[in-house]
Formats: sequence, C-alpha cells, structure tokens
Amino acid sequence: MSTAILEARDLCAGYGKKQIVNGVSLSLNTGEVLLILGHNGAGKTTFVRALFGLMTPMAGQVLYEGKEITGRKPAANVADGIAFVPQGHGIFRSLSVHDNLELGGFVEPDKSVLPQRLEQINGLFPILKERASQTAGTLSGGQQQMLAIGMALMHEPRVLILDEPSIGLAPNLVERVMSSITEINQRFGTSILIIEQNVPLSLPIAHRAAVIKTGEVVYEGAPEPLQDHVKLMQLF
Amino acid sequence: MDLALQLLVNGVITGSHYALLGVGFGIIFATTRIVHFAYGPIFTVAAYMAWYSAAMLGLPIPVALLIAILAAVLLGVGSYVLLYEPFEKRQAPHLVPLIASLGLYIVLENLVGIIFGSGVRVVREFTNGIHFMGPVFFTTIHIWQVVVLVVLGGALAVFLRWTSYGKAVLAMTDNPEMARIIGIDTRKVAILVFAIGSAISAPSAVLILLKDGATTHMGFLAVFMAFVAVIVGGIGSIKGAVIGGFALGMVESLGMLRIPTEWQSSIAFMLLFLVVLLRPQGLFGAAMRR
Amino acid sequence: MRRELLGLAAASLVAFAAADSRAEDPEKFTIGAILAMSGSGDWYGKVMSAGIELAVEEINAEGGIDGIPLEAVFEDHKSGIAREGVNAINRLINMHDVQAVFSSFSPPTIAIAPIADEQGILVVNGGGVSTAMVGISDNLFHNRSLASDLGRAAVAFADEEGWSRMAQIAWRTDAGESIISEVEPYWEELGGEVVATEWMDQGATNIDTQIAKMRTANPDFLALWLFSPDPGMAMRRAREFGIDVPVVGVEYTADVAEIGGDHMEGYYYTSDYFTPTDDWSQRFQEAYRERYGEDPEFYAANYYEGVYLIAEAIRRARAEGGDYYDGANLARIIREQPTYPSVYGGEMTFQDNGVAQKRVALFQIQDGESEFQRYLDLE
Amino acid sequence: MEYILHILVMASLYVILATSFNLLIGFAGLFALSHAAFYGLGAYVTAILTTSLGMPFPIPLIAGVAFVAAVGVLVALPAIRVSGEYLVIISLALQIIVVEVILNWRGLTGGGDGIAGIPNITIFGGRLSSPGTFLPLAVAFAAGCFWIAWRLAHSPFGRALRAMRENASAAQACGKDLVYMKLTVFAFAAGLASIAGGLYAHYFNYVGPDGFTIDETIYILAMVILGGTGNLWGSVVGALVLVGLPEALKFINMPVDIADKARLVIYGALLILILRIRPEGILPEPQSRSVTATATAGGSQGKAQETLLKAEGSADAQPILEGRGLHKSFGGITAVSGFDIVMRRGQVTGLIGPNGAGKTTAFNLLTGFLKPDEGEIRYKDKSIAGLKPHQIVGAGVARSFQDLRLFTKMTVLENVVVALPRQSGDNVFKAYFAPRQVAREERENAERAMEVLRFVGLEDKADERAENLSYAEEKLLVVARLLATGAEVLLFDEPLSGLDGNALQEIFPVIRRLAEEGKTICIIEHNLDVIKTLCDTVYFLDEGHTMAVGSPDELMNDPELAERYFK
Repeated sequence: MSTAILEARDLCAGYGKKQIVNGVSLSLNTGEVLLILGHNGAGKTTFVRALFGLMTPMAGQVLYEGKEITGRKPAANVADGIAFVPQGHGIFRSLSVHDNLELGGFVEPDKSVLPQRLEQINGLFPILKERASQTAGTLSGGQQQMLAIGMALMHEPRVLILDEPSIGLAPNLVERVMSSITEINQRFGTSILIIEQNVPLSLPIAHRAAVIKTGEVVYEGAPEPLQDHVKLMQLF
Repeated sequence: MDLALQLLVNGVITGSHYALLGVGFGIIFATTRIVHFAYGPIFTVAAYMAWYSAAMLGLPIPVALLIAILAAVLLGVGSYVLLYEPFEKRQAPHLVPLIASLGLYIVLENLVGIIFGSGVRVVREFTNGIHFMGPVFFTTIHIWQVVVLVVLGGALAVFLRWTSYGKAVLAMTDNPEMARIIGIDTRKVAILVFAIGSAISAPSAVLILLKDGATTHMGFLAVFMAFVAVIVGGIGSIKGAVIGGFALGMVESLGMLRIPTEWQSSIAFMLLFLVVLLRPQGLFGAAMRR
Repeated sequence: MRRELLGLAAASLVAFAAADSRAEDPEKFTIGAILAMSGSGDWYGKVMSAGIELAVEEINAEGGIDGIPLEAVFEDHKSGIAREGVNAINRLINMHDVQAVFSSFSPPTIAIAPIADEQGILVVNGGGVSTAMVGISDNLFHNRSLASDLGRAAVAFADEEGWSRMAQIAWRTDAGESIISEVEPYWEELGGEVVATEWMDQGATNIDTQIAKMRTANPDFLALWLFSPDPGMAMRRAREFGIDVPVVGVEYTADVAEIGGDHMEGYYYTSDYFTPTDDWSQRFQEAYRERYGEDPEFYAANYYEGVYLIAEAIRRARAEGGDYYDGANLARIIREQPTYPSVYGGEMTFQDNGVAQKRVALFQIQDGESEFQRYLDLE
Repeated sequence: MEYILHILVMASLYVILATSFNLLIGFAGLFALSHAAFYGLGAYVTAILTTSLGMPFPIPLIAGVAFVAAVGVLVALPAIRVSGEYLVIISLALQIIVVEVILNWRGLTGGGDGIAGIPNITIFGGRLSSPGTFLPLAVAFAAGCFWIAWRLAHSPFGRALRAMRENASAAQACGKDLVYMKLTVFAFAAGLASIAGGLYAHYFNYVGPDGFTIDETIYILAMVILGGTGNLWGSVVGALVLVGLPEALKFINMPVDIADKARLVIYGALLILILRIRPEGILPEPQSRSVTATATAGGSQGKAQETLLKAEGSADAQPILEGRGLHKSFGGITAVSGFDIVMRRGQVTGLIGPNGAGKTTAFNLLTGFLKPDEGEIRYKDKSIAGLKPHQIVGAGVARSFQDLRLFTKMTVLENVVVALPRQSGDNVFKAYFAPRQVAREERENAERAMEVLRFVGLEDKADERAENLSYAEEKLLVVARLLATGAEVLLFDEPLSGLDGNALQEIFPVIRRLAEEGKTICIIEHNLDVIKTLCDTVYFLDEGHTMAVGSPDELMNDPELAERYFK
C-alpha cells in the first residue's frame, strides 16, 4: 500500500512567466485515494495539469511507476494507464453518451474489450446506459460528471486523476459521485488522485489528504485531523 | 410554375455542389480552426490534374479522378504540415495563418497558370447526356453532382459515425483539449481532416471540369461558396455545411424567380448577412467555441 | 527592401535620363503593352502578347523601321484593374521611354487615357469593347469594332430573319452593359421585343437559373452578349436545357468552341471579319501556327495588326521629318491619315471617334466550322 | 522619375488605408473586413460630386468623409451586437454587397464602366495632373491622416480602445462606454479610408468597381498584419513593402507569357516567408509606451493620494449601496433569488459561500453587467438598476473580476491610467481640439496613477507589461485599477485568493485603510483569515440567497454554516 505509483518531486508550473505551483512534492500510492484540498486559485488544477502532461512543468519531476515521465504528452500517459477527468466539461457535448464512452477507449488497441468495459461502467452508472443515445450536452450536471468519469475508466487506467468532480453539483449528487469513486477504487484497484473544495463529502472517501495553499503543500497526512473545522480554517 | 419547378431542381443541383465543397472546407475549418483559403487553388489543381490525365494521357476518367484526389490530398496535407503547423507551434496570432493561407493561394493559383498555361481546358472525350422529366431538364453531370454529394456525404457520415478515427475527428471538433486528454493525437487528426477535406474537393472539381471546363481561376468561387455555406450552416457541423450549401443553392436559384439575375451573387451575401445578424451561430451550429 | 527598390529604380532612372533628349533617331522603338498577363482573363493576355511578339519579330526580320528595330515590353493589369494599368503605363513611360502603348480591357484603358493625353502617348486598344472608352482621349484608337456595334449588327440580322422576341444574357461588366444599353433601344426601334434580360458574372459557373428564366420567356432567339469563353458555356447550357431557338452572339474563339463542343452547331455571331483568304492574313496565320502551334485568335490578329499600324504610323511620321517620334505626333498622323492595311483583308479606316471601321460579318457554325455568311451593314 | 513618383503616390494612399485599418484591427480589435468598401465609397462620392455637380476640391472630399464616416457608423451597429469571427463575416458580406450595389446602380455609378473624367485637383492655379505634382499633396494627406490616426491611437481614447481590445468587460468596468468607442473608431477609420478614396479619384481621374473589391481589403489587411498590428509605423512599413515588392519584382526578367504569374508566385512566397520569420509583424506592438513623462516621482504625492482616497463624508456607516429582492435566473437555473444586501460607508462587507452560491452573479447584478429579473438597486437613494456598467462606474460603484481581466498587452501604468475617471481625452475630439488640456491631464493622470501604484507597492513595475507580472503583482494591479476608478463603492471579487501570506499582509491594510478613509467596500473571499480580519459584516450566500448575516465571528462559529461552506 505504500509504493508510489505517481509522484511529483519539487514540481513547479505556471503560465507564461507566472509560476503558480511552487515546488510541490506529493506522491500517490498504489491503490489509495489521495485527496488534495485547497481554495480557489491555490494552484491545484495547475498542479494536476502539469502532472498529466497538459502543460510542461517549469521545474521538478514527475515519476510514474518509478520512471520519469516529466513533460510527456497526454496521449502517451493515457496509453500508459493514467486517466484525467478535467474540471467542468470533461465530455464532448455534441456527441452521444455512447460515443463519449467509446471515445474514452480511444487508445485501447484491442477494441473488442470495450463492450465488456462498457458493461462495467454501465453497472457503475446505470443512468448512462439509459441515456446512451442522448446528446451528452443535454445531460444534467451530475450525469455529465458520471459520464466524464466513465470515459476515463474506459481504458482501465491504473491511475485516475479527478479535478473537482463535485463542482456545480447538488449535495446529493456529490455524495453519489463520491461513493462511485470509492467503488472504482475498491472494485478496480485504481489509484485515485482527487482535487476538491468540498471538504465534508470528500474527506470520508480519502485514505490520505493534502492541502495546497498558494502553490505549496501546507498539510499532508491523514484525513481525520481535517475534519476539525478550526484546523481547516487555519489551513485555508 | 414550370420555371419554379426548374429553378427548384437547379437549386438542388447547385446546392449539392456547394454542400460538398462546404463539407470539405468545413471539416478542415471545424476541426483545426484554420481558414484554409488555399482550398480554392487545390480544387483547381485537382481539376487540372484530372484534365491532364484524361485529355493528355488518355487515361479513363475514373483513373483521372483518382489522380486528382491524390494530388489534392498531397497538397492539402502538405499545406498543413509545411505551412499551418509551424504557425500553430509558434502560437502565432490567429490572423497570421489566414494571411499565410492567402499567400499560398496566390502561389498555387499562379503556379497552375504557369504549368498548365491559360485558357479553358476541356475533356473532349466526355459527352454530357440530357434528361427530361416533364417540363424539367437536367444533364448527366447534374445527376452526378447530386450523386457524389449523397455518396461522399454518406461515406463521410459513416466514417465519422462508425470508425474510431471518425469519432476522433468529431471529438476534436467538439473539444480539442478534451481530445488530447483522452489520448487522441491531435496532429494526426489534423492531417487526416486536411486529407479528407482535400480529397472531397477533387470529385467536385472533376465534375466542374467535365461540365464547364477548367480555368486557373476556378478555385476562387469554390472556396468562397464553401466558406459561405459553412458559415450559413454553422461552424463545426457537417450537417450544417450540407444544409448551408443547399440554402445557398436554393436562394441563388429560386430567389431569382422574382429578383433580377444581376443580383445573383449579392443574394448569397444578403443571406449570410441576415443569418449572422439574426442567428450568429449559423442555422445548425452550436454556439461558437471560444 | 524599400531602400533596395529605390536604389535599383534610381540607378535605372539615371540610365534612362541620359537618353531623354531626342533630336535624332532612337536606337530602337519600344512599344508597351498593358495586358491581362495574370488573373481571370489571362487567356486574353496570352493570345494578345503572342500576336504582338510575332509582329515585332517579323518587322525586325525585315530590318525594322528604316533600320531601327522594334521592341515590345509587356505589363500586367491583372485582368482589368484600373490601378494596375496606371502603374504599368507609368513604368512604361519612365523605365522604357515608350511613345506607343497597347491596352486591353476597358477600366485600365479608361484610367490610362488622361495620362496618355498628358504625356502625349499613343494608345491602341484591340480588345476592350466598352463604348465608355470612345472619345475620352485624342490619343486613343481602337482597331476592333465596339461590342455595341457588333450587337447592333447581330440584332439587325435577327430583325431581317423576322424574329421578334429576344431573350438576352450579358456579362455584368462594362462590355456586357454597353451592348445592352445600345442594343435594347435599337431593337425596340426595329419593332422587336425584349422578353428576358439576364446577367451573369464573368467566369460564373452556375448560370442554370438565367437559362431557365430565358427558356420560360419563350423567345424567338437568344442573344449572348458574352465574351470568351462564356458564349460556349451559355450555348451548351441553353441546348442542354432544351432551348432550341436560334442563338446569336458577338464572339467565337477557340475556347468558346472548346467549351461549347457540339452544342455550338448553328450559332450565329457577328465579328470583325478575320478570315485568312487574303495574302497577308494567310501568311500571318501560317507564321502564327508555326510559332505557337495553334491557329491565331481574332484577338491575336488585332494586336498583330496593331503593331503594323504603329510601325506604319512611325514610318509616316518619319517621312514628315522633324522630331517625329512622339506619341501625340503619331496620334495626329493616324487621325490625319486614317487608312491602314488590315490583316483582316483590305484596309481599315479610323473614324473621327478613333474606332477603326472594319468589315463586320455574320458567321454561323456549321459542322463544327465557322462559316462566313455575309457582310453586315453598320450604318 | 514619374514612375517612382507614381509608386510613392500609391504608397501614400496605402499608408492612409493601412494606418486607418490598423486603428480598427490593431487598436480596437474589431476585425471588420470592409475597408476597401469605405475606400471605394469615398472615391465614388468624389467622382460623382465632381463629375455630376462640378464641385471643386476639397468639397467632395469633405462630403465623402462625412458620408463614409456615417456608413462606418452603420457598419459599427452590428459590431455592437456581434464580435470576433461574426464581425469578420458580416463585414465581409457588407463589403461584397457594397461593390455589388456600385456595379448594379448604373445610373449613378456607371456600373462596370465606372466614372471617367474626374477633374484634377487645382491648387494655386496649378493643376495636379502628374505624379510629380500630385505627390506633395498625397504625402501631405498621408502625413495628416497618419497624424490623425496617431493622435487617436495615442490619446486616452486610444488607450481605452486597446483596453477594450484586451478585455471588453474590464474596459466597461473601468467606466468606458464601448458603444461610443466602437462607433467613433469606425467613423474615424472609415472617414480616413474615404480620404484615400477621394485622392484616388482625383489622381486617376477614374473610378471603377474593380479597385475596391474584397481583394483590395485583403491586400490592405496583409499590409497591417505584415507591418504589425497595434503599431502605426508598422502599417506604414507594411504599405511600403507590399506596394514596393511587386514593383521590385518587375526587375526580374522572365519569359513574357509566365513573367507576371511567376512574379506573383514569388510575391506570395515572400509574404509567407516574412510571416514565418516575424509572426508578430515587421514592427510588433511596442513593449511599453511611456504615458507622457511618467513616474515623476515625488512632487504632488500627498495631494494625489488625498484626492484618490477621498470619499464624500466620513466613515459614518451610512447605507450607500443597497440591493433589495434581487432575482436572476439563466434558462431554468436560478442563480440569485430574493437577495438583499446593504453596504455601508466606511465598512467592509464580506460575501462568502460555497462555489456556485451566486456571489459573482450578485456582483454582476449590482454593477449592471447583468440585468436583474426582479428587484431594486439603490445607490445613495437613487435607483441605478438598468444603467449600463460604465454609467454605474461613473456614478461611483466599481468592481473587479475574479479572473482579473487585466489589459495584458498594456503596461502596468496604463492599466491604472485607463481606469481613472473623468478623462477629457476619452472624448476623442478633445484629443484634437484641446490637446493642451488633454496633455496636462495626462501628466496629472500619470502622476495620480503612479500614486495608486505606490499605494499598492507596484511603482517599480510601472513600465512593465501586465502580462509579465507575477500572480501576486497581478492581484495588486487589480486592486490598483479598481482604486483608480475613484468610485466610492468598491466591489472586490476574490482579490486575495492565491496569494501567500506575505502578499496578503501587503494588501490587508490597503483595503482596511480604504474603508477608514470612507470608502464602501464589499469583498468576495474564500480565505477565512481575510474575512475575519477585514470584514465588519459578512453575508453568507448559498443557493442564490442569503443564509445568514452577521459579524465574521458569529458566522464562523455557526457549525451549520461551516458545514455548508466546506461542502
């Protein structure tokens, strides 16, 4: 449970001349759910985008299963078993739900395994099966989020990175999404890195938690202490 | 009444031609956001290659068509790899590739003039049949123009709908960043759409060659009408480009029932003007991407 | 870039400035030609320049004009852009010290006319057909019939045939417009009726609507006020759409024949009568064919003839003596001695308005060949 | 020699066209591809008035400017509605329609034949009939038009244009009237192009539709892009290069039948090559512009600060801005409903709540960026609901944006100067007719802006482009820009998020002091430390309405709210 599958070492990243992530070192261990908290503008999203290869880090390293993948293109990372669910519209709005899911398995060389995975995902989110032929953009926010997660699972990733899956969702839907994340973690053994602002609903599903503030890690460790609001307020 | 019927049929035929051009231009535009003006002279090159193969080398017209397609694809892909991609990599301001595209337009059009000479090029071996349906007349080429749209449009729809690279094209049109996130190599897709879009222009060009002959200047109308069809139909929608093309063809034909024909070329732009003002996303387009 | 350009230009200016004062014979006579060397009308540029080059070579082979060789310099007006025409004539005057210039297309011709007046340059147009060019400069001459005259001749013929319902289609250009504005009143005067007037853009590929409307108007004949290669397309389209009434036009070229194909059968057209029967015209045709591998176009003949016209004018001026080589002087000669040999056979005579009176004839396409019918009276 | 002079005349005309087009494209960011239509209309007005009515120069030219400027305003009307690619298309359509109308309105325009016989200009009895005699006039006009364009571009109005180009809503939030700006810049660009057209008509003695087609617009566009957008000298260079290049290519000798096409091939290839080497243009937009004698350190420091911070009255906790019963929904989704808020003079009001609670929507409603479906907004007991954003800023309520919306290509100082209120130079005519007043104000404004920058601690970065700032510096600049508006009520949307402790310590006292000086402050913030330290009253929003109001301590000790907050 303690070997790092994905690791950031002194990662720095930003846009143009602006550095937003200032030397973050964090590792995601095999099989765990790691929660990263932080308020708006703390640099969480920039951190995971640099991790996933959507932007080139300014400094530092990214290691995946022990080998360095810093600055590698997303296509290669996806093929290697890392999946990313971006914030907001992580779907193709003009395509059907079914097409979205199928595109999730784009890098899979053997397409014959896809129907079976589709079944698994439909098992996880039955609503997606019901809405298979509906245009994704017309789904409700929660359904869109489930679809986005479903897409990411289509190539059976070993690491799943989720950027604020709860954003814009009603509380009951957030719970639903969180419980499915736990389910993914347990059923498929996927290691999960999740970024969140919704502390009460995301903390319970985390094995470990970290808080990022102004581009730096200010807390890393067990999630439980963060349940104390006073402590949390200090960190935020 | 007969006139209206005839103009309706003309509208369908012309509309098919514009629609096909719109689809070819539109798939490039929607996927890569490049305003590929050089689509025009590439269309011209395709017609001239077909003419050279058929009239000068005496090859059968289907072979000439294949050669035309090959030439169009080579030029289309070449213009992406050698011209547009370097600008994309340097993140040049978005008007710069547009001006570069115009530069390429000038280069290609005049090269055609230099290599093939001026004047009209006709394939004499081809005879155009005439058909009557009640009071309505049309020719074999007219039928082909509609057939080619149906076949190629259909084939493209099947490709986009049922193949994984087809869906990758749709994905990139919808959301390029998300396409990268799920592991699509967006460069490959861009090359692919340049190949497809250029290939689609070639049969159109060959039909115009057989119908009216080829001139070095023929690409201008092709790219212009394609552009208008795409905007009217809505950027990012293949279906929109088809509808846009038909709308254009219909307005150009049926609109002339009452309006004097001296306004024929303005009417397309009146339509464009109104569509953009009243429904900026085009008749069928989703809201334009930021 | 700019500095280099200016440097280059300045250097050449110094060279030319030296040759400016001319009390004696020039080393050579340079004739400028402002033609459609690029753009949608580049076919015209090609055949016109071919005619000029051939004539220049022939004259030089004969020892030039009294031993002084001719030279032609070609400029491009990009298929009818007025501004380009003005650029070109300025360059010709300053860089090449020309006194005589060929032009084509109406807008550039109209635009260079004031410069020709100002600078005293002879301008010969053998291609542009708009009536708007007539009388705008004393130095401007046309050795081709104006389109409106050809159009009048065409409808006069139609009237003789007893047709009364005319459906016409015209280029939406100066040329097409000038025919319609001249012909329509004339036709109505003759007692005819215009049942449809349609317009098309030069080089448009889709004229199905226009043809359909003309068909519906149920005419006795179609009139094509179009120029190469569009009469071919219009004729083809008309026949394809089942219009089987007679068709008259004002132009027939190899390109028209190429596009029209078999559909051209029966097409009547009026034209300056260029037919290689005469000695000179036959020699011209053979020389042209030998050099370019194809039959000369009517436009090639006009500009070929134009070179001889200018050469003859220079000879006449030289015979008068004095500082003879001057565009305005050459223009005066042509006005005062207006008759010149024509490659069309016989002679042509420039009228007061600068337009050469040539024989206009009616032709019909029969068995794929253009057959001379008869001369038409242009009163 | 005449030939070179002629080329220079042409270059002069294109300098006018390219610089005026650059005003639209480079400065205002309005991609309206109808410039050749303006040019052509100007030429036709001159042609018609001189040939039909025999009017002498310069009356037709002036009439042309007036008429074409009016047409420019008409084109600008859709530009108010649509922008970006849509404007490109709609203006393209207009360009083509104008040429078609010229072609088809034969009675007036001569159709395809055009209009010939336009008289030469006669000045002091001399007829300007040759390139040599015309050139001084052309150069004088080019210089004059360049000066007009330059004045406009480098006036406060031009600065506001660039701000609009960088970010339209932020320009509004700085009190700029976008409608006025768009109409004005279109009128100027069109009017200047019309001058080139009038000169064209007199020079060529002929106008025809062929010279004013879409090809011509693209030719002028190429000059602007090649020369460099946002740089007027670039347009001059672009015009000279593209006029000169084809002429230079004439010196390459080639066989007659292909020569001109081959030259065009080389021309196209060179165009591509130059763009490849310099994608930003030959002369890119300057890195920084000094706003007159900037950074005149010291001097009237105290005074400026005083005026800057001064608010009417003192920190007396009078209600200044009130929103009552505000409601807004988008489609079926209710963003804000039944929202009440009162902001008091000298107090800092906090707005907290989870993501999506409607905080930013509330700001948008209060500042006129959104129209409320229901409810009332009163500022000093006057209703301001229904006013445009720039009017509300003018009245005294200004806001910042969560995503900053800085004018990234402008300098730090310019970002601040542009937001200063009541600049007479925002009225473009003052730039021409009251240059002294504008220049004096500019100096004062530069000083005031420096004062603001000193206040937030950015004075060292005054001449830096905003895009080169660090994140913290950007945030400070946002504060500075908001301060510069001089508004009494300042609404800060997350001014501090993403800042580390040190930076926070710099901004805290700034905001606090503003309140003490009598400003009315409202702040959206996630950082609870900030809320606790700064705010007098806190509104807790969730699902579009106020869940609780109270002091920071009261709210933070409420477990239910904490639960909601971290959801």
